[in-house]
Amino acid sequence: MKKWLSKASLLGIAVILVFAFSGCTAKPNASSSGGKEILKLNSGAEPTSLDPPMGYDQVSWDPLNNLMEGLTRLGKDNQPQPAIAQKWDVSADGKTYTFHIRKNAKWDNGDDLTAGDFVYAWKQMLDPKKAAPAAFLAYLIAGGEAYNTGKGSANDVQVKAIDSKTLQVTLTSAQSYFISMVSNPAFFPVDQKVAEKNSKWYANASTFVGNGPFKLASWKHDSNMVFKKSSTYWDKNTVKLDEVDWAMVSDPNTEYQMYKTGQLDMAGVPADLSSQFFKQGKVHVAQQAGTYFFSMNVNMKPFNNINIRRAFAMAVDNKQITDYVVKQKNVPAYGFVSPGFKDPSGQDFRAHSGNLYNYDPAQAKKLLAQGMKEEGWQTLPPVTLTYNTSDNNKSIAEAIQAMYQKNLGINIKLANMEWNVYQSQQKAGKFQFSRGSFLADYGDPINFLENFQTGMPINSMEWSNSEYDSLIKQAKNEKDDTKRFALMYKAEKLLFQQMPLFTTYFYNQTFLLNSKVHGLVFHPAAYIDLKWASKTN
Amino acid sequence: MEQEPLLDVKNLHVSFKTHGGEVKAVRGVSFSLEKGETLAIVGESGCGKSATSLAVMGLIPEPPGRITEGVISFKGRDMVKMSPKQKRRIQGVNLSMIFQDPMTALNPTLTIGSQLTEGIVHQKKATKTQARDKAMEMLALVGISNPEERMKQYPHQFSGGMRQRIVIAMALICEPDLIIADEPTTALDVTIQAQILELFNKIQKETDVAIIMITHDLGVVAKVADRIAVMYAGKIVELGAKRDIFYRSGHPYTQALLNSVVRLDLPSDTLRPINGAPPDLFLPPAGCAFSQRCPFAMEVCEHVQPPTTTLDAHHAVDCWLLDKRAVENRQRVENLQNQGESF
Amino acid sequence: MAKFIIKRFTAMILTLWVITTLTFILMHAIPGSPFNNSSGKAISGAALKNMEAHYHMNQPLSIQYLIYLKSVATFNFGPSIKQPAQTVNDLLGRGFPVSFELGMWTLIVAILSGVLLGVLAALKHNGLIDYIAMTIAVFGISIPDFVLATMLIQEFAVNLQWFPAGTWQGVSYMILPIIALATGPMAIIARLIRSSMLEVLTQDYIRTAQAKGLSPVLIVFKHALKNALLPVVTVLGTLAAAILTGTFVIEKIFAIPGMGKYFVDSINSRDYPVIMGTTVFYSAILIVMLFLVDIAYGWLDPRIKMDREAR
Amino acid sequence: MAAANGKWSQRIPEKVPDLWFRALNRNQEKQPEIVRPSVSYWHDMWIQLRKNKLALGGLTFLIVLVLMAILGPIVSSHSVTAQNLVMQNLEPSAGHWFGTDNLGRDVFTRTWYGARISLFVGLVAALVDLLIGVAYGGISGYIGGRTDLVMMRIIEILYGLPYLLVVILLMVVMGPSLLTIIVALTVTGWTGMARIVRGQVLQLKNYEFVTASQSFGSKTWRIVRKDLIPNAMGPIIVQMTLTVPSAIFSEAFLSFLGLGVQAPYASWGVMASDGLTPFLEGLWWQLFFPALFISLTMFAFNILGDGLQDALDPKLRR
Repeated sequence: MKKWLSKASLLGIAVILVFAFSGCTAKPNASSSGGKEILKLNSGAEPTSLDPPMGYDQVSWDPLNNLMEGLTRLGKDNQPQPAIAQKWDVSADGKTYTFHIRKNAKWDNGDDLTAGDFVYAWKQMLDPKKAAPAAFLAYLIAGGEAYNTGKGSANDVQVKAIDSKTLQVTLTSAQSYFISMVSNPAFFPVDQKVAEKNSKWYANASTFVGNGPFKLASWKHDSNMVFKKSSTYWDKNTVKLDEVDWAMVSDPNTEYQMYKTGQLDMAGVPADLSSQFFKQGKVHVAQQAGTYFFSMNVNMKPFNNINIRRAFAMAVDNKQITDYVVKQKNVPAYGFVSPGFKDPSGQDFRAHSGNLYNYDPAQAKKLLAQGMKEEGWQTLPPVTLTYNTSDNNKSIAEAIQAMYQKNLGINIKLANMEWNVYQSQQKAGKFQFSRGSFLADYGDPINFLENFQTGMPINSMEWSNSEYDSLIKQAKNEKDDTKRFALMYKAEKLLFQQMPLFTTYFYNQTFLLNSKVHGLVFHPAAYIDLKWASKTN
Repeated sequence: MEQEPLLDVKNLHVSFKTHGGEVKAVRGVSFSLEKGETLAIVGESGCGKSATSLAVMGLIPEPPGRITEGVISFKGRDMVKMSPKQKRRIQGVNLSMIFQDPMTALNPTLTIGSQLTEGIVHQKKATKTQARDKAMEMLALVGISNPEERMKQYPHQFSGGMRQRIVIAMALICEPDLIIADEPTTALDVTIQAQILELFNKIQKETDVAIIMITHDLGVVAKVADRIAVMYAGKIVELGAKRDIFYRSGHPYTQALLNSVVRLDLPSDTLRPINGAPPDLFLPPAGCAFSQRCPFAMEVCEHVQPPTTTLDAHHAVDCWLLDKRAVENRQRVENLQNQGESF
Repeated sequence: MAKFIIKRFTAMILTLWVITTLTFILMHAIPGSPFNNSSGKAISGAALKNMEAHYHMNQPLSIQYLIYLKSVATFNFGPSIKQPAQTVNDLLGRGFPVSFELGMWTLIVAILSGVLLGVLAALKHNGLIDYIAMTIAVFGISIPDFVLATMLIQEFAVNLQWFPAGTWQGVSYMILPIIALATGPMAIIARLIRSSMLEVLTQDYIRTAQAKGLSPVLIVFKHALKNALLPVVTVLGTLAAAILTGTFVIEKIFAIPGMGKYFVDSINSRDYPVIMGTTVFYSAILIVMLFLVDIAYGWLDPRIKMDREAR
Repeated sequence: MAAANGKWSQRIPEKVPDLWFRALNRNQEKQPEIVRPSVSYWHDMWIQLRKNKLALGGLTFLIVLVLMAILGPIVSSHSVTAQNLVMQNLEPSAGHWFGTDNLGRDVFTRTWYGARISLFVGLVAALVDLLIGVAYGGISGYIGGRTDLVMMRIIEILYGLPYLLVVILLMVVMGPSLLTIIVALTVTGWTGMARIVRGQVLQLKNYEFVTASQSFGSKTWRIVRKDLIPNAMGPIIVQMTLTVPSAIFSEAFLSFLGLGVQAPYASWGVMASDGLTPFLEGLWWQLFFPALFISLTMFAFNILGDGLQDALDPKLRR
C-alpha cells in the first residue's frame, strides 16, 4: 500500500512539475518589445462603451481620449488647444462658435473627417432614443435640451456643417468654457459613413474607427486592448509610443503586484506604503478636479441648526486625515472648488477664495453649545454618519468619529452601505450625515458650484437657498469672465457661511510609474493623455 | 514422526490499543487443526474468539491491533512473520473467511458476480469467463438457482439466507484448505440456520475443507464440530472432542455454558444463566479470569493462573479444581459433611 | 425512468420560473438604479428619463416582468445597461468558456488531490499522515481564497517570478488561479472523504474483501471509495455549478476575463438584464448538476433508486 | 494431538499455599451485576470524548478563546476604539502585543473584541446547520417521494437566487445589526447540510436496521432522530466544522455590504480582509493575528469534530 501511494504521489508531483515548467517556458511577455516603445497600462475594467456619448465614465474616457480627438484637446497645462479644429471664431455675443476643421484631419480608415461627422455625433448624443448618459452636457447647445427631452426635433439643434470642414454651433448663452467642454470625449465626432453602415461599429476592434493619436489594434473584451500609433493622425510626429497595452485588472493589490513584476508600467500607490514611496520619490502626483466632502441634511436634527453644522465642520482636522489616513499627499480642503482653475486675472480660484473655514476645536465646542442652547437641547440628537463601503471611506469615517469624540465629546454612529443603495438613498435625501464626493466633468468652477442649487442630485443636504440659486444662474449667463468669477466667489462664500457641507480634501491622482516612462498627462477630469508619452528602452 | 497439522497456533497473544489503554484480547491461545476437520471455538461475546480467528486470517487491523506473541503456522509457514503481500497470497486462496452478518458482509454497491469473481480473478489470474463459470458452479453448489441472472444482481436483492449462501460460495471459490466461519448463522432465523449448517456439512464432505467455526451457540456446535475449544477472557479454558466437552466437561465455565442452553432432553428449570460479566481485559486478573463468576472459586483461583490439566490425549482443561490439592480439600469437606449427616 | 425524467424536467422548469420571478421581485425591491454611476457622476433629469424609457423602466412592473419572462423563455436578454455595446448573451458567451476552462481544471485538481488526501488520512487514521493531511485541509478551509490568491501572487509571481501575476494568456497564467481556487474544495473533499472513508473501512464488506486477499489499492478504490463518495458527490453538485460559472474573487484578483464578475457587478450596478441572464444561466446549470447528483446517488449505491423515490 | 499434550500449560508457581484451595462459597445470588451501565447516546459520547486527549485539547482551546473574547478587551490596557494616528502601523511590541493598525489602534484588544463577533457568528451558523439543516435533510430524505421532490426544489431555489440581492434587501429592510447577520446567514446557510444529510439518509434508510425499526412501528421523526442521524454523524460533523469558517468569512462579506457590526468595531473576518493590503506592504501583523486565530479556531473545531465523530459513530466505536 505504502509503495503504491508513494508512487502515486510521485506521479502527482511529476504532473504538477511538468505543468509548472510548461508554465515557466511561457513566461510573461516581459520585454520582448524588440526596440519598440510599448507602454503597459491598466484600465481597471472593460470600457463601458467606446461610443463617445455612451461611455460616460473614466474607464471609457481613458481609451477614448487617446483613440479619438475632439475639436479641442486639453494640453499639458490642461488648457484647451486646437486639435481637430485648427481654429475657431466666436460671435460678439459669445453664443455662436465657428470651428475650422483641419484639412488633413482623417479617420484611421482613411475617410475624410468632416464637420458633418460632428453634427451627426452630437445629434446622436442628444437623440432621446439613444438615451446617452452624457446628453445633458450638450444642453448648452441651443435646441439640445428640447430635442433630448422630446420637446423639439433634431433639426432645431443649432449645430450646422457650413461646409465639409466648417462647423457652426450656437449656444443657449455665452459660455466661455464651451471650448474646454468640447475636449471631453462625449463631444468627439463619429465617422458617419461607418456608423450608418454598422450601428455597432464601436463594439469591436475590427470595426472601430478613430481619429486620435492611437488606433485600436485589438480588443479582447474584459481582458485587454492594444493601441498602435496611428498613421493617419494629423499630429502623428508628436506621438512617440509605438504601442500601448492595456490590461483590465480591477484588484488594486494585483495591479501593484503586476507593477512589481513588470507586467505593468504604472500602478496606484498602496496607502500604507505611500510614505515610504513618497520618501523615495517614486510617487507621481497629478491633480484631479474633485472634492471629498460630508453632507449634513439641513432638514434633520441636529443639522437644522447652522451653528451645530459649523461645529461639526470645525471639529474635523483635515490635515490629520490627509497626512495619516489617506496618505496620498492630498490638499486638505476648506472650500469646495478644487485648485487649478484660473480667473481672468490669472489667479487660482482656490487661492483667491482662500480657506472658507478652519479647524478650530475650541470654537467648534463653543458653537455646539451655542447651537444646542438655541434649539433648547440638553443632549444632542443621535447622529449617524453613513458612507458607501470602501477602505478609504471607512478609515476616514472612523477618524472623524474619533475626532468628534475628542473635540466635541459626542459619540456618533457609523453605518456603511452598498454603493448603489447608498447613492439612491442619498439622492433621495434620506441620510442625516453622509459622505459625498464630486468629480468634475469639465474644467470650470461652475461645474463644482452648480451642484448645490435647489434639487440637484448631489445636493443630498436638501439645502435650498434662493440667493445661491440666483448667483449660479447669473454666472451661467454671464459672458464677462471677470464678473462671472466674482459671482462664483460670492456663491462659494455663501455656501460655506450656511455650511450644509464641510470638505475634507481635494482629490488627486497618485501613481507609481516605471522610471523609463515620461510625459504622461492626467487631466483634472481624471482621464489620461498618452499623446506626449514616451518610454525609453 | 507425526504429520504436520494444517494449522498450528501456539501461544497466540493479540492486543488492541484504544483510547482507554491496551486491551489484551487474546492471551496465549494454542490449538491445531487437521485437514478436513471442524473445530468450534465457543465463548461469550468479547472472549477473544473473533480476534483469534482474525489473527489466523491475518486480518488483525494494525493499528490498533497487534499480535504481540506467538506462532500461527499454516501449512508449515508462520503467518505472523509474513509480509502483508505474502499473507495476501494465502488469504482467499488457501484460507477464507465467512463473517457473522451476511447482511453487511457483501458490498452493497457491487454486483454479486463482481464480488464472487474478483478473488479468483485477482488471486488466481483466471480469465473473466473462467471466473464466471466457476462462480456459477459455486452458486449452484450452495443452492442458488438461476445463477446466471443472479450474478448481475446487487446484494439488496437477496434475502439473508441467500446472501449467506453467496458468502459461502465466495469463500469456496478458490478451493481453500481452511474456512473460518465467524458465527455464520447467528444473524439468520432458525430454519435458515439449519439449512446453512447442512450446507457446511455437505461442503465439507465434497471438498474436504477444514473449518473453524466461531460461535456462542452450542446447538450449532453440536451439529458440526469435531472438536471444541471453549474460550473465556482471551484464553482457551477447555479443549476437547465434541463428546468430551458435552459429556465430560472439566471446567466450571464450560458447565455453566452448557447449563445456559435450552436443551430439549433436560427439564427447563435446569436452564441457568451465568451471573456476572467477563472481566475487563484492560487489566486482566492475576488469577483465573473466571474466578469472580465461578461458584467453586477458591482463593488460589484469584491469585494464580490455573495450570493445564490433560485429562486424556484429546481433552485439556485449565482449572485449579482439577489440582490434586483442590480435589483433596473437596473430599475432606465432603467427608466432613457426610460425617455431619451421619450424626 | 422516462416518467421520472419527465417529472424532473417539469420540476426543473417550474423551479427556474420561481427563481426568475423571485429574482425579478428582489431586484426591483432593493433601492438603486442602473444609472447610478460608481464614481458618483450624476446624470441629470431628462437624460435619465430617456435612459429609463430606453430600457422599458418607465413601464409598470407587470409589463417589465412579462418582458423579462419572454427574454428568459427565449434566452435573449438584450443589451446590458452598464455596457450598452454588449448584449447579455455576448457577455455570457465570452465569459463562460474562460470560467469553464478554469473551473474544469480546478475541479479536476480539487477532486483528485482531495480524494487522495482524504483516503491517505483515513488509511493512516490518527497517524502522522492523517495529521499532516488534515492540517493541510484545515488550512485550506480556514484561509479564504482571496488571501491565498494574493499570497500566491506575492510569493510565486513577485518574489520567485515563476508565474505571471495576473491576466489570462496561456498555461502559465492558469497555475496560480487553479491552486487558489482548488485549495478550498480540495480541503472540503478531503475532510468528507476521510470521514466517510473511516466509516466505510470499518464495514464488514471491507473485511470480506480483505479476507479475499485483495490488494489494499483494489479494496480502497473498488470497494471503499464508491461507498464513501456520497457526501462528496452531494457537495460537488453545487460546488461544480459555482466553480464552472466563475468565481468573482479569484477572477478579479487574477484579472481573468471569466463570467464570475457579472454575478456581482450586475447586482452592484443594478444591470437588470445581466442580473436576469446570469441568474437564469447559473440556475439552469445548478439544477442540471443537482439532477446529475441524484442520478449519481443511484449509481454509487444501487439501493437508492431516484425514480422510485420520486413517485 | 499437539494441542492437548501440555505444551501450552503455564508455569505453575512452585509454592501455592494449601489454604488457598478452600472453596470461597460465593453466594451466587448476591453477586454484584457488573454489567456496563446502560447510558444514553449523548452521555456515552461524552464518556468516549473524554478519553480522546486531542479532542479535549481542542475543546479546552475553544473555551480559552471564549474566555479571552470575554475578558481580553476588559483586561487590556488599550481601548478597542481609541485612535492615535501618530502611532499607526506599529510593529508588535511590549506596549502593543499585536501591534497597531492604520489608525493607531491596539490590534490585541481589537482581536479579542473581534473574537466575540466571529465566534458568535460561527456558533450560530453551526447551530442553524444542526437545527434546520439536519432536520430538513433528514425528513426530506426519509419521507422521499413527492415531499423530497418539493423540499429539494425549495433548496434549489434558495441556491439559485442571487444571494447578494437577498442580502442587500435585508440590509435595506433590517438595517445593520448582529441579528441581520444571523438572518442573512440563516437564509441559505443550512442548505448544504440539508443536502448532505438527505444524501446520507437516502442511503441509510435502505439499511436493515432502519427496516427493522420501521417494522416496530416507530414514528418517522423517531427513526430519523434515533436511527438515521446518529449513523450520518460523520458527514454531519464535518459539514458543521466547515460551516464555522465559512460563516466567519461570510460575516466579513456581509459587513462589507453594511449588514453587520459597524466600524469602529470589527470581527476577525473584517480585520483579516482589511489586513490583506497592509500585509502585502510588510505590515504582516494586521492580517496575521486575526487569520491565526481563525485558523486556530478551525483547528480546534476540526480536532473536536474528529473526536466527536470517533466518539459518536457507533461503527467506529469498537
